[in-house]
Amino acid sequence: MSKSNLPPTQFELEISDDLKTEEMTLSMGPQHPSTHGVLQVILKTDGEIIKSAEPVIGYLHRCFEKHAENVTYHQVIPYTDRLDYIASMNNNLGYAIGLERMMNLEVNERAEYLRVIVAELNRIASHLIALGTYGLDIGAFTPFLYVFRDRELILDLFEELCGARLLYNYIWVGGVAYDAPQGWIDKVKEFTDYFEPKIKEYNDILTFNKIFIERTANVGVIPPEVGINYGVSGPSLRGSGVNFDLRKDAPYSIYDRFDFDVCIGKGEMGTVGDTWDRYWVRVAEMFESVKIIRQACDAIPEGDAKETVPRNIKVPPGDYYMATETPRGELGYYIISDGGKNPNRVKVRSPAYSNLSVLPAIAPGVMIADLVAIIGSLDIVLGEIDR
Amino acid sequence: MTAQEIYDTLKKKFPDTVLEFNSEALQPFIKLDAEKQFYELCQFLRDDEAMDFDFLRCLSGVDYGEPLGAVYHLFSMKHRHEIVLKIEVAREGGKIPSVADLWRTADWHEREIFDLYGITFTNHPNLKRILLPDDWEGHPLRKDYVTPEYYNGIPILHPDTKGKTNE
Amino acid sequence: MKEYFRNIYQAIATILIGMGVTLRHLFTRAVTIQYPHVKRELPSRSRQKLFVNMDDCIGCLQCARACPVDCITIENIKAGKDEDLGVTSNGQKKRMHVIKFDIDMAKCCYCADCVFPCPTECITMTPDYEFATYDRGDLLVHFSQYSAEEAEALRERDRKEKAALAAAKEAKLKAAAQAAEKKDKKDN
Amino acid sequence: MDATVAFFYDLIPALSNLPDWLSYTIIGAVLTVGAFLFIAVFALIGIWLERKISGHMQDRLGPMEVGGWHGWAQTIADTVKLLVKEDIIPEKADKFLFKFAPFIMFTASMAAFAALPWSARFIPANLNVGLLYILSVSSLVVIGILMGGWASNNKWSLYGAMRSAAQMISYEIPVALSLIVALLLTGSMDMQEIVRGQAGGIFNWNIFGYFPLLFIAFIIYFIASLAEVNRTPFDLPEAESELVAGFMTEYSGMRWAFFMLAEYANMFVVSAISTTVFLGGWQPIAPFLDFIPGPFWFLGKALFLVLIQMWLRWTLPRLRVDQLMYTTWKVLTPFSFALILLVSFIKVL
Repeated sequence: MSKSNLPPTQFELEISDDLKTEEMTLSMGPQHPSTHGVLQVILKTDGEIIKSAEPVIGYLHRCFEKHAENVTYHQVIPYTDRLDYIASMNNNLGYAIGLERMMNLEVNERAEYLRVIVAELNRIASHLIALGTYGLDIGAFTPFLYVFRDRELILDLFEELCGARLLYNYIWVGGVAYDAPQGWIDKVKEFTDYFEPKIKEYNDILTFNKIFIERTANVGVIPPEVGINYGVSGPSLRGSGVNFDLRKDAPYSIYDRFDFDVCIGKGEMGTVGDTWDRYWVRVAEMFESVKIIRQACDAIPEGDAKETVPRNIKVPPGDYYMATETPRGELGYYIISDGGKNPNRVKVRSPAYSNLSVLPAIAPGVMIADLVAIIGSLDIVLGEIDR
Repeated sequence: MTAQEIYDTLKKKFPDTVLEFNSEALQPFIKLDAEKQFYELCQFLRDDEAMDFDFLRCLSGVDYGEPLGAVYHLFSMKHRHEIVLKIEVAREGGKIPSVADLWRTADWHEREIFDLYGITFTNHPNLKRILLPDDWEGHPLRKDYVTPEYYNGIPILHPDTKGKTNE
Repeated sequence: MKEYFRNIYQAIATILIGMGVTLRHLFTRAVTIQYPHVKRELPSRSRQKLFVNMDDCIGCLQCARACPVDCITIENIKAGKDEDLGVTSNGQKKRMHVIKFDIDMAKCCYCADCVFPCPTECITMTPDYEFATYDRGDLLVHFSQYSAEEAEALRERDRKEKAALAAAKEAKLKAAAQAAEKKDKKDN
Repeated sequence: MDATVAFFYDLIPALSNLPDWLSYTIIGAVLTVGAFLFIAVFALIGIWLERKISGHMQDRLGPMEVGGWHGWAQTIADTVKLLVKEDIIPEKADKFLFKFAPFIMFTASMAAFAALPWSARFIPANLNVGLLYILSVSSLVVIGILMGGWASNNKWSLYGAMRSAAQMISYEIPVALSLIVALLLTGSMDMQEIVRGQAGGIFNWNIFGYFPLLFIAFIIYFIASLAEVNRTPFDLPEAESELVAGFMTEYSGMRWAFFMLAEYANMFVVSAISTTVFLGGWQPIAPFLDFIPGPFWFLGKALFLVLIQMWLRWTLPRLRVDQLMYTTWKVLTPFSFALILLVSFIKVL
């Protein structure tokens, strides 16, 4: 594609002139089983084939940014949990690191390791949901419950660590809220040993199932230029073969110490950048996360994780854009401080927001069933889109 | 390219547009004038081989007190460099040329800024509210925004329900 | 043609593999528990219902200030000079009558931000998660140990004290003003 | 009908003293009520089984509360709930068709029960074109779905209806063709005749005749019949992740329950047909097991196939519409044609 920005279509319809057809407008959502929340997509369809799709968002708007201006820096953290409620740890992390960089704060070594461990565990948990719900969108129900079975174990670990299963409020500015309890690190290791073989089971039942491949390969192809132009990031962009992972490209926390690969889509089952590739990137990333967790568990030092947590957060005036790699892509916090107790502005560049915006470009020409697959493969969380 | 080099190039090419460069800040930024050749500058940033800013990371609206503003965080996938552009516009009737056809990300982000700050983006293909309902009044992220009491007859402010349920 | 038969073969093979997985799981133990009959022991850090040990509360308002959703309401009355309210378990002297300490669990976001700043560790999150009610009002938990009459009496006392204080202050001001006036006159 | 009447006269000799019209009516009524009861009970058990099987396949337990032992009364409780539920008809719906659709579907699937051979002596209607009869009645189901989907005045329902019309009509063809393969062997469309031809143990069943030709025919029939009854991977008319609930979106309460009944009745019917045609019907698995009555074998085999249908449902994802059409026209139909050719060729030899 040249740099003109016409939305590409999958294939053009060939309808003879004398055939009288009529477009149908169809409102998919906000109450629909596979819009992953309260997303509405206004579809113009010709039979089962989609002519145009326009996402309508905002049904879950909770004024995060306005809230953030009215509470103190620390009190924003519980609110960040609620952005992407599937991967709260990663949301905490970006905000905390952003403020730490503004305050020029060193973070305790043990806390850094704990942060990486929980962030990667949460990445696995989030990708598991992505896998499961994607299977559900395609029509396979059973893998959905298998991934929940394994995600539960991660949540159990989190509950033991910080007491919450979903909205953790764990990563604080300057450290973490709780040190790991006795034996927790060993349990994490145990989990990685248990979990790795399970991925093969998902592959058996879903990933390499012929029907699943037929449904997902060559569907919803995002060419890399289009993906970048639309601001797609994370696994959705890597599925298109773009090597862009903030953990490698702009290492934050201590990600530069670990040995892991960036997974990109190679078009093994179809075209590069199709929904299967995006799905497969997530599966492969779980292996990488396991790798990181293992290394972190081996290298974690003793110490007091709360040592460097400041009593009062005083942020010097200025602004900073902190981007981290969450399971969904580049999560950016643009924080402006005026030196006061409350942030002057916290803008969230949510990955799913930009990822979803690519939908009108890739939806035309596919069938309704494929649209469901595309939305599923973008792995959106409406809490984050609507903020 | 470093921010300094980018600034030098831009200053040479668009002397009117580029107002100020700040390399002291944590993330160096270039202040631009929205009214003069802003769109052309963005096009140059995207299409020039040495610049090649193909990824608009973030586009945020800001309320600077008196003026409103927009901040562009650009990134180049090829060269892996980044730059921050800042724009200030008047509080009432502020206009910024839309870059939605350069970076499609800007489409939704500009709509969001229009929605929450009320900055108009000229030449935007579909400038309407995105997060709030279409008939919402006011732009909530402005610092001087006062929350209305009712929206279509629905009370917005939560009645103080301490001790009792809402009857 | 080769492709066609390979597709068919693959379809059948992968379907059989998938069926093998589900068949294996048909005979493995379920991982779920029968909730109301079987209950899981929650870890001690579990963040569920808030509990306040009022014997230790000194009414410092730290928790109320830390709360991001303002679900804690505290009302304090200063203790009189000759009143001894005792000490907390970690030895701090109690200086306040905490006549009102309400937590609205319906608003609570379970972030545990209130737990950390407490100087006497009297506010804690307990692993008790079964507190569903039919009336939202029942989620408002009153922790204060003062009865309504006692609280009202203390409030009355406080009002009187404040009034007395204000009166004294006013009298003092007046006296000062008079003195100044006198001085002015003298100077003139 | 004669065989059935004789069967009943044997059972209750008093009936033969009544005038013919009365005894025939009584027998007919009894059979109808019996079929209805059977469908209802089968649906109850089937839904319960489905829940339990899916539960255990997914590492959970399924319903455990109502009724005590493994929640056996759960579906009964659900039925009671459905019966007392408010009857909602969308305002803009075509009320007559909307009300009528579930019953058409149910009647069509129930009518197929008339020609199922339960044992050597008991078959409600012993038609000499029994198979043809079943095939033609069960294809009426699509009319019920189409009516329901159209009358709901809901776009999702309409999509479901259109999909099901296309799907069922297409899949009639491989169903019929694969049955023809077996018919070539038996040389009769009479259900009892087909079953009798398979006497003498498991290796005389049609499925092993001309091995593996009829085995493949059986597989083709089984796959196509899945599409006939809208089961995964061919559950496109319902497709809950795409079309909400397809043609059933607007239905609730009793009418919805009738759709459900019809679905399970259909599952049983197609399984019963494959049992009859391929798996030896009421014939025992080995001749010395003759003492176990025919209905046991018949039901057992049919239930086994129903279980496989459930197993598949909880394993597989769903196909897309065009892939569904691909499967029928480009895979199943050519294969069954090839089988017919081969079998007739061998027969001629």
